[in-house]
Amino acid sequence: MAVGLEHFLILSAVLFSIGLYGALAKRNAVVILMCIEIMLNAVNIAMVAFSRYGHLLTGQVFAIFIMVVAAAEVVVGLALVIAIYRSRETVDVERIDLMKW
Amino acid sequence: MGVLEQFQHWLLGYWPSWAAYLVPAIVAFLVLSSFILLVVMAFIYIERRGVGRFQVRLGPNRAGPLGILQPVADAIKVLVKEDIIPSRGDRRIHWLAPIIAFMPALAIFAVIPFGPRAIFTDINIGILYIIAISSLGVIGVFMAGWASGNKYSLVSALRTVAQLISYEIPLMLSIAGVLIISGSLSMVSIVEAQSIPFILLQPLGFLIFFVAATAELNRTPFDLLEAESEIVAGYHTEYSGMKFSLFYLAEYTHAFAISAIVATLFLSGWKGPFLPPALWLMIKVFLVFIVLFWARSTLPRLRVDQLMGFAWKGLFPLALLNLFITAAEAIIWPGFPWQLLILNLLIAALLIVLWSGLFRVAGERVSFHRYGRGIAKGMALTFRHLFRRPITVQYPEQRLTPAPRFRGNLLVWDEERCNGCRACARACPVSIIDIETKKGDKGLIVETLEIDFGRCLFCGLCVEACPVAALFMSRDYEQASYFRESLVVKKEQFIAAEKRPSAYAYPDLEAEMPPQTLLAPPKEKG
Amino acid sequence: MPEVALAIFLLPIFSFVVISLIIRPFLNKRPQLSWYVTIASIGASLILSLWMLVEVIKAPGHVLPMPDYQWLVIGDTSIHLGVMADSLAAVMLIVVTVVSLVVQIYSRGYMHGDPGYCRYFAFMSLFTGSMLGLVLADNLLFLFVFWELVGLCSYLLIGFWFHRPEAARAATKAFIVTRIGDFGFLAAILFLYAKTGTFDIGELQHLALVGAIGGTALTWAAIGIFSGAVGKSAQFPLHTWLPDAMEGPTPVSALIHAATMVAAGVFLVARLFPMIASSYEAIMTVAIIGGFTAIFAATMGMVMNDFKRILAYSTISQLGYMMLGLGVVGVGVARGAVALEVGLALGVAVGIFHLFNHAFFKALLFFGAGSASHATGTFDIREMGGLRKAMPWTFATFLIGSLSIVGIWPLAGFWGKEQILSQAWHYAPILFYLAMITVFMTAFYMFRLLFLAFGGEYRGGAHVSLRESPAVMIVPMVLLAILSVVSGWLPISEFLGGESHSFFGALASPMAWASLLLAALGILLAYAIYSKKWISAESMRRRFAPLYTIVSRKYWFDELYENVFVVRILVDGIFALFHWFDDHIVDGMVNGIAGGTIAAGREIRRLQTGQLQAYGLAIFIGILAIIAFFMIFG
Amino acid sequence: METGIAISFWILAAVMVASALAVVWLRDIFRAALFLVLCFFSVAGVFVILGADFLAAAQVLIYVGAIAVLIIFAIMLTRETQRGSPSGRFRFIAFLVGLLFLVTVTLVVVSTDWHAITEIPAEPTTSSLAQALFSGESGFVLPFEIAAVLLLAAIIGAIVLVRER
Repeated sequence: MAVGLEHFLILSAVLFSIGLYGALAKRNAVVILMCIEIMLNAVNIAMVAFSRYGHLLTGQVFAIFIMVVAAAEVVVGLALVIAIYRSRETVDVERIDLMKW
Repeated sequence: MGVLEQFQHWLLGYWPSWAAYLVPAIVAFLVLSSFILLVVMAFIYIERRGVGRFQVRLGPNRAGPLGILQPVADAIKVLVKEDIIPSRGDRRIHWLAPIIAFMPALAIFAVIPFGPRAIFTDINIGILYIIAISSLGVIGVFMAGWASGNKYSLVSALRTVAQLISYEIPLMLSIAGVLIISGSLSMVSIVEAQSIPFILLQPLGFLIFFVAATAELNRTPFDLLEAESEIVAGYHTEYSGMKFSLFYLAEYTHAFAISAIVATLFLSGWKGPFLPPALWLMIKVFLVFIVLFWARSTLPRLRVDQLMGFAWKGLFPLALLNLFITAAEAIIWPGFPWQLLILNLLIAALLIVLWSGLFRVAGERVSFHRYGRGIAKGMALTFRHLFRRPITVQYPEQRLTPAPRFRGNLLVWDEERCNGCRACARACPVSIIDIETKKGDKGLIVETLEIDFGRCLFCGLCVEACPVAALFMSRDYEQASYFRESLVVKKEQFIAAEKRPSAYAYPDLEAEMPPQTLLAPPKEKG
Repeated sequence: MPEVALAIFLLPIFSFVVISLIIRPFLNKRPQLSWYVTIASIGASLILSLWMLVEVIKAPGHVLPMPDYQWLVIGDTSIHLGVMADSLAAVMLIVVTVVSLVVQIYSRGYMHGDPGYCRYFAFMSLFTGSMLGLVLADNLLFLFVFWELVGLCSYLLIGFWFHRPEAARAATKAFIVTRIGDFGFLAAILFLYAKTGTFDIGELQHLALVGAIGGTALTWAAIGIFSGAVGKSAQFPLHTWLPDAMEGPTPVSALIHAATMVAAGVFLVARLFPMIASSYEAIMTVAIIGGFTAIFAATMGMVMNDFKRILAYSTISQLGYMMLGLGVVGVGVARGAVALEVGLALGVAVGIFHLFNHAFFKALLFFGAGSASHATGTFDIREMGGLRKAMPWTFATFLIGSLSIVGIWPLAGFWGKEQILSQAWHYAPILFYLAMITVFMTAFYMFRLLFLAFGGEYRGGAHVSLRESPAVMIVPMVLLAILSVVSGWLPISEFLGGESHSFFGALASPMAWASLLLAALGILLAYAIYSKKWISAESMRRRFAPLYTIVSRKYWFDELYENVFVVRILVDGIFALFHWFDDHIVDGMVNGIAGGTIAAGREIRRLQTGQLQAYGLAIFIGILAIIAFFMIFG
Repeated sequence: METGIAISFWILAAVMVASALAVVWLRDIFRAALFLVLCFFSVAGVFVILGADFLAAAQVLIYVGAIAVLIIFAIMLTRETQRGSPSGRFRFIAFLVGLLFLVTVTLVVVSTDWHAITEIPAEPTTSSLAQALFSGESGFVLPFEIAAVLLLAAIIGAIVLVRER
């Protein structure tokens, strides 16, 4: 069975949904960040697949930018998590709701 | 097209495609592993002997002629050792870690060109592939440190990872200079572009790459992860047996890989007259490796803060400057004429001298005049040691002559002179001398004499207290025992023992003693 | 050469900028620099002013044509800025620059060692620049800007020693009282603009003369403008601020509160004289207020004990004289008793000629006050006395100044006063009699001051050693003394278009003799009471006790303003109403809105759980909803 | 060639989905992070079979070499391993949302007619990618610079955030 664009897109969707579930359901902030990275990777797969099956390199260029943004995001995100951990001794997002009202 | 692809193509004519993909990979893995194993053994042997010579000692020389079978013996020893898994650790990760640490080092060789056509696969992003793959080793270190369930291992892993990440940046930036000149990421094209070896066109880049690569290899002076005095043996403290040997193997494979990369990127790879290309490459690899352990046997270990400061304040800006300068040169002189050699050498010297004066590490200003000269002098000293006679001896066959007043273990007791006055027992601050006498014809006769050397301080007070010169310190240093009881020496043993008195407290003896042989070999004295 | 005219007032402003932005922040260790900068800039202005005077004299009709600049365009109306270089401006420029220069020289000695040295000269420069700009302005808006700037400088300089509560209070008082007048002025400007659509002075005067504006509108506009002049020139009933303004440094009093700024009111009336004189009611008001202020202030001057306050009341009185001079000629013009062209020039000449002379001798008198207090450390004349022997130069110059202000022939004061009196005799006899009484009173209080401060024996504390002031203060005084003698001999009046006078011919008129006689009587009375003590001052005071009380309490004007206007009407009446409105209506609205928002927020904020994942879920449910919407309806 | 790619795809997809599920499933954060590495690695493999060789190397370099290491660092620094990574109170609704999302996207993918070009594009993408990024008229030079500034800002922000006072 030949592999086509749809396969990659559905793979991307599956990966994205898993990441989405994790990001919404897990309580550990680090794990949430990990799941967000999975989502970004899923998007990258879709981008590169479009690039491959559209013969247009723009998709790969986008993937590069997504990687850059992911790196920046994870750096700031983890810095925040560590800063919060230092002051509150927890990374449980259900207990980090100080700013609610 | 590399060897691997050629093999694949040839196989595709006969076998189904999946087999044609799989079989060459397995064959390559096997060939490569055995080759690497050989080279690593040679490395280990050369390093141990070489470091010995640099440090004016012999190095291993017992197993086989000139100790050449020492690595084999080590390997066998390590393989038959018990495999211990800490109970608090994570069994599976503990098991997986050495493999993860070893694989990237092995995978690097897929793109190292051993000759114009001798490369496993000439992928067009070769150097990027190498950087990407070698960053995987970090994960293995992490896993090992974590799975050991040991604080020291974990701290070591964290340290190592911080170090590896920090030094990866100047490493990549210094490679970028090479890439600008060669205009390609492929290892083969990089070698082909080197009509002049890039070490001459990129002296600063080479230096930065070499230093950063040393740090990536965790070799002295950057071997923080196994700072024995602080964190035991680092992340592999809890490893033994096969798994430990895999880490050991990974370390040397990585060293081999890095040496090969240095040779490829800066020393024009397999190029060279007369000899076959693969041989040229191996010669260069070994040269690079020799320089690596030359530095190892000379320089002391850096502190953690110094290590990080050096990477971020020293190498990183210098690598950036080097990149800018190379880019500017690429625009001004696109052909990179040979005149640039001189310019780049001057720039490199100037930048190093200037930059070293600009930044501080651990609150102390780094001065090239102080540290640069110190490093150069140290390297020169160890290099001179290479040609000196080792001052160690073949121990059981040859023995050292200790200093005339050396206080050895086991006292020398002269039964005839002893008058049983017990002055020695009274003088002993820890009361380990047990002496009993009875009346004899011409005075007292010693009935029992027992000294517990397990508690002896070797203070020599008993010798000084003896009024009749019956008690001497000895010149022996070889006594050892598994049992405390055997350290309690009795009268009979004293009588039977070989009489080799030390000149301690007996100046008249000193003149007759032979000169010491440890640090002042007879050759230089005469 | 309009650039030169601009330079006349821009130079001192530039000096202000240099001192305040460069010297004071960076070179505060060498404050003398600020003095040099000030002197250089004002000296340059003086030279330029002299040059301009020469040019104006040469010019036909004594007016130099000056181009104007378009300043800004709002809709269809464009506002032009320009410089008016006529004889009035030229004379005023000379007055301002000469007095200012002399005052700055004097200040070097007077302000020596003051911590606010740089600040002082910065403000003085700004004041001089603004005053020159005020004089040169050809446009009401432009004029008003400088008008307010000189007011600001006056405020800053009265409160120069702001750490003294009296000074701070006096500054505030001066500012607020003059602001009441300025309100009228501003209203008049806006009213005129609404009526005519221009700010240009020449154009407005032209419109008034041809009758394009007239009747009640013109009267109200003229009275509004005059109210500004009343405030600035401290005329009745806004006179209360000027005596208090003496809290500032004496050179400030000499320059601003005697010679120049307070004269700006007179200048304003002169500048707009054709317009104001077109309204009989308005010009009558000017004359009456001037005449009344002259005698009113003189009465208070007779009983004051503070050296500078006496001079301040004398200033008010003299300013009243000037207003009177302007007013009576204007009345003549309005009645048609004198030809329009001649009358308009004559009025300006009469008022400004006295202003010109007054500037010099009043500055001189203030210098004398400063010099005396420099030696004795007080302004209370009861604690002075005998200064004649210790300070001969001060005494001599002060005597010249006193004789000049009293109007003794042939000193400067005589000529201006003579013209005013003769014009009053012609057009408003009642005011003439008031003025004649004022002459007597002036002579009395000036010589009372002279005898008390300089005659007799020293009554102050023994610890003060009386010494003549330094040369840097004496030289300006001598300079001004010379000017006080000769300034009346200059043909300023003719130059402004007024009557000429001959040196001895003035003595031919009986009116001159009458006024001289009255002055002599005043001097004699003062001599009798305060020098020879033939008549006891104490018994006089007891005999006229009610009168004395009224006058020495300054007719209770301060109390009237404070208790009746401020407390009763403003604080208890209008402000209380505003307060109630603020409390109930405005605050009620604000609090209601805020309370409503808070109440709404209290309910809505329950949505904000602070939980990251709740928000994430909401986002994705929203995305799904949007996709579903498009799937179903798209 | 075609079969090889298909086999690789299915293997990589299986590994990828399994490791992603493991990331979400496991309570041991460290193991979850290791599975994340595996997931990243298989994504790199997918890039290889999609002919994006440069991106594959970049994927390994950035995600495995940098991001995963950072995450593991954070795990060690936050020391939350005893508590592990439990699921929160939104797990059911999150599961529903994820499933719905998957269904929606799958429906969209299946029902859309993609004008896909199936022949294999030119292989070495590095230089053409550089062309696409930096070429004069249609390049991404400005976004590239902005990305650089973003990274710098992120680094400085992170340093400021975690600096101990």
